[in-house]
Amino acid sequence: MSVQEREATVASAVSADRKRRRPVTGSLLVGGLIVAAVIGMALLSFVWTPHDPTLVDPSVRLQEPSSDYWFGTDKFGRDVFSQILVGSRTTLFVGFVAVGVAALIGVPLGIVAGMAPRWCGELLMRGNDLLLAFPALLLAIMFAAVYGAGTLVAMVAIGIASIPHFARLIRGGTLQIMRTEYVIAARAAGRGPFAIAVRHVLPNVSGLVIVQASVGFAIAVLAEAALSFLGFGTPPPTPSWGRMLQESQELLSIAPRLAVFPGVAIAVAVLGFNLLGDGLRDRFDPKLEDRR
Amino acid sequence: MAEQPTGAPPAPEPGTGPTEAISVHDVTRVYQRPRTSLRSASPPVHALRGVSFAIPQGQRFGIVGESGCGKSTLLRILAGLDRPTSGSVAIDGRDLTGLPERRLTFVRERLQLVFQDPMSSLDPRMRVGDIVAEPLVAQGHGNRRERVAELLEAVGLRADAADRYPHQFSGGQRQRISIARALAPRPKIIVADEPVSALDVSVRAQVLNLIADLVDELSLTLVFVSHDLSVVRHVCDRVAVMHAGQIVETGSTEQVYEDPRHSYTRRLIAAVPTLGRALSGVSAADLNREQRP
Amino acid sequence: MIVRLVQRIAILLASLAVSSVLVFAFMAVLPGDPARVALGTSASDSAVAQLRQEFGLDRPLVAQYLSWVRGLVTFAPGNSYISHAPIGPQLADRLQVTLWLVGTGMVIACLLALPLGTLMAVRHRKPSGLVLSALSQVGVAIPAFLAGILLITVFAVGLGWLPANGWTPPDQDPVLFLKQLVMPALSLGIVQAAVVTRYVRSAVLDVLREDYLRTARAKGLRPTRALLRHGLRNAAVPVVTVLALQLATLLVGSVVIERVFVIPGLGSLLLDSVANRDLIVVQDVVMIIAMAVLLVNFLVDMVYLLIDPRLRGGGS
Amino acid sequence: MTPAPGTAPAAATQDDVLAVRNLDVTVGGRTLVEDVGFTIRAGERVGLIGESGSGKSLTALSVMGLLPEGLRASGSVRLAGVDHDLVGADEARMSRVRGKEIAMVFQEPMTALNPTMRVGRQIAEVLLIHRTRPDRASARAAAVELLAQVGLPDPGAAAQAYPHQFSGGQRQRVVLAIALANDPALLVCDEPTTALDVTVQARVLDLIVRGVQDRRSAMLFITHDLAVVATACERVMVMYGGRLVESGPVREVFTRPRHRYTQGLIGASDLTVVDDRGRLATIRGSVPPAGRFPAGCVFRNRCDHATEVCATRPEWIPTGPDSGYACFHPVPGSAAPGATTPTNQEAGRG
Repeated sequence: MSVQEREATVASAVSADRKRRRPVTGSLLVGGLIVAAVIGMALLSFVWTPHDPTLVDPSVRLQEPSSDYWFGTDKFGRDVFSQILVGSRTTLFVGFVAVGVAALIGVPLGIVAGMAPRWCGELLMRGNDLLLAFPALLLAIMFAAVYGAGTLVAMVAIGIASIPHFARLIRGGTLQIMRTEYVIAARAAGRGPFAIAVRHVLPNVSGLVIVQASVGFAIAVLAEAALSFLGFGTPPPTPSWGRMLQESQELLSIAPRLAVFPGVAIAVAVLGFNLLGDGLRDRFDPKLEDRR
Repeated sequence: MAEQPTGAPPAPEPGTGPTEAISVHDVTRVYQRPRTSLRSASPPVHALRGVSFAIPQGQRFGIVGESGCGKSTLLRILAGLDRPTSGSVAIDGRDLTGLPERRLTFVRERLQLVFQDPMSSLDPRMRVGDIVAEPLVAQGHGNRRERVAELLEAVGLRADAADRYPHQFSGGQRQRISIARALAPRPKIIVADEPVSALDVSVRAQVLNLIADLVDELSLTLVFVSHDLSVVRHVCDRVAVMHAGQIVETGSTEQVYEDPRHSYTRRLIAAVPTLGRALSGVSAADLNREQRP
Repeated sequence: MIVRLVQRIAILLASLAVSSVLVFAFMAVLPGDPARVALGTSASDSAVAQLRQEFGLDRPLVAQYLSWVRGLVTFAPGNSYISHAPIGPQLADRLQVTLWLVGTGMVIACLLALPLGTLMAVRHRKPSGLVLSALSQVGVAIPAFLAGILLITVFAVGLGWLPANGWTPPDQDPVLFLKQLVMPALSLGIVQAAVVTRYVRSAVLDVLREDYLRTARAKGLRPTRALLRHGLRNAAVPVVTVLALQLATLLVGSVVIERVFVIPGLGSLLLDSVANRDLIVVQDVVMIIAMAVLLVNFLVDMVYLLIDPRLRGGGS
Repeated sequence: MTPAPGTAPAAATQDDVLAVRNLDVTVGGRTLVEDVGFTIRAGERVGLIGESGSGKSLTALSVMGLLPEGLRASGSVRLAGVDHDLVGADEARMSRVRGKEIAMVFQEPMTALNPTMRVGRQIAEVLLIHRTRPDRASARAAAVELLAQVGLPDPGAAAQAYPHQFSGGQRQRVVLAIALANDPALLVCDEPTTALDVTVQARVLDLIVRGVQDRRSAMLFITHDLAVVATACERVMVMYGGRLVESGPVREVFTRPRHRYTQGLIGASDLTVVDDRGRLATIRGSVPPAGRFPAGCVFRNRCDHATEVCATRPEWIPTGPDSGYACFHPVPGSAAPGATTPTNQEAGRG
């Protein structure tokens, strides 16, 4: 199966005509709520946290959840709930930057690859496939090996590794749009390639971009958690759910809750973005309804 | 045809002189297919094998042929969207073969296209007003709002349609919008690619009448492409029959339908079921009898 | 058919070459000198020069690249900057461990995903379909290492049925080997199963909408038989595509799992060599993972030829 | 033909192959097909014409029990030789009927065949499912014979080939071979030649008509092309807005239409008749989306003769054993069709 066929199966069919708006589906509602909650948590953390998440106080080490410390404290005596709150900031920040990098480079690349002559599009996609051989985590580890761990390293690595997903999906959509009669009409009217890309291609792939962005966000959250878990993500003392999980590992027998709280936070955030992705996909393109 | 509009086609506009609207000379188009066998490259596809014809100003010229006969390739070449492998094409006497896109503005101003599929010929994300105005934007014309309103009325739609989106219109109405867009830059030539094939029977007649009215009022040259012989017969003065990349026969509609010379044309016309022939006893077997090569 | 094969082999070789250059260049552009980085800032210049000479770091970059590639191709990569011991055998052992882990994980993922995904598609309007769909959505959201930690908390710490971590080669103690393999493979496998299930579901749904399925029903086949006889083979193509992509993610996911379960696989080797700056090992491990992913993509293309006659060339 | 809506249906005569009574198809609150009733006699070729949203395809799919998900059929569909009603029958029963008593040919040949299975096997399968051939070998041989019958060159090699190695016309013949394999009592064709070129259409139409005649099968032929129906069928039923508006012998309906919609449809589809300015006859307005037709007579928003009474549902007025119409202001039967809109008078030439 040549790359085209593979793209056709992976890339969505961009429906040329949007019937009336599709109803708000369950996944859009639930996904939207969760994402809103995570964003809410992040914003709240700027203004208020029950305790200073980085304040080490050995006297209150490993306290069980109480009215004072809602989620209890960790082995350094830091309040777990506050860490979770501030940790959401890191997660969202990594997600936005990673998806931003991937979209800003991947979308134009996909559109150019879709509009360029066939051989050039092929070549670009060949290179794109190559990048798929270096998943986000691997890239991040290589970056960390060279530049040392850090949130920035994690974000850039995840972003670069997500470019091929955007580029491939958008190229599939662009190829389909370029075949439509309204693009041929625009060319016959004298519109240049740039005008066609901005006026016709971009608006019609925007549905794809948003869907891939929300799913990309979920991937970024997972990748950041893994990186922090391995010690390559956000360095201490900035709270990060991944690192909380790593620190909780040796205390599993005494305080499993130290693993449960950040773990649930990660899972819920990822679930939220995936559901949002599904919901947006239903809304934008019914044919995508059951994709993935 | 029951009633052939008598008299020659309307005299060409003063000043444009006798040159034909479109003249095509020995155009060929060959596509290379990707290799499937190691030893030899796969045989190239000859979409057009030396096509020549000329269309005077104001004539309604039909191109008829089955799928794969090369009529869409020819259409793209006429509109300057594709380059012939050899041969030349001239619009109003000016040759456009081999010119880069930036020197094709004279084609964009004179020739516009109307398409087949109402669903895919209008951008679903653009308002109708912007769709119709796009050629004006592309060619830098001013006062677009009034012009769009004028065009929408000319095709039988209300001016307020400009603020709505394509999915709010029926198939027939969308074809009208497509026609309004084609007329925006005041072209002299309209090339229609199967403009009514996707429409319901009762709506098709309305759109055909609209095209006929506009061609008369604006004394346009019309190139009408279709696989449906009876539609082409109704619309066009002259018709060219295409088969396997070549024009096998050209002539006035009357002559080609009444006494076709080329064997392929005869087979094509014999295969077309019509209400009249069916009621006078022509059966499926009769239609098929002519087909044995 | 053969043309396709030749084309695909050429693409594979080209991709391998390009990725090797990428990896090498990535490491070479490193600020600072690998030898000094390996020996630490306190090392004397002569010691650093001596190390550079020993590892041929003083030679021009192209020469270094060529000898590195020759090492990889002949399965005799050079020595580690830190331990000076040959890397080859170490890589071989570690690779075997990772293959066991990823292999079992993939098997678990397929055994769960193929039936479940098909079931979800067939019943996608009924409540059971929706429940499965929600479950798989949750499955996708759980990172593998979280699954690992939860398994340890329940089965190792809680019930004590399985060892919390460690690894024993199968030939030494097969029972212990299996006991230690269960949880890591499960944590990798379950998460992948959730992802693959969603792809299987959408591939089967696409097939259910195809006209030839309706033709099969019009012939007198009941829905399930029509799907089995006509649908599944056509759904295989997109599913195989996804399995290849997921294998790559699984390969990298195992890096984290090896850390959670303290398994001496390629992943932990990579992490350790990053920690102690043994860059030549990092370079080799990353290259091996990339080679594995590219090889899998190549194999997937070959599988397409078996499944889909349209790709075998010939015919109209 | 028994009167459909309202009046008590007479007992189906013994040589009726198909009897449809009060057939409705609904999705959500919307009705797409309403109270359709007709019968087809053994060996009779009946056309069903209508434009988009008329419900003609849904009627055919209801008879086959293959309605898309979410659509519900009600009413009664009886097939000769089958002891249960086809509407609402469970899959076990329907799968014994489909491909054996009743078979179907679809519109789009390019996607109707399984792209990864050899053509011979796809034909042999329908024989093995219903055990009309004892074993695989005889089923394969029968498949090659069927390929020859539908005029495919070198049927032996064709049986071994895959669908992508055939043209659209050839694939449609394979679908026809599958449908006719078990000599069905009723063949349902849903726009079988719409996607084909006119020369290929002539061959496939001929094959379909000869195929049903040789087997004395009845045929329900759905299309929007009046000329194709007039060529292939003996009787025609006209549907608009989910309702049966007129039916009768082809010559009768196409020369002396009674329902105003049929009259308008004939006028609009005949391109040889023009007014003095050379313009065609049209039906004003456009076809409303499926399920959104006006109450009462579904055509009244586009009919020049509509009056208040048309807001109530017109009764079915039988005009013969197999014909009738449902219109309050029909085209006068005896007199020549109304002069207002030109209708197809003389037999067209060409």
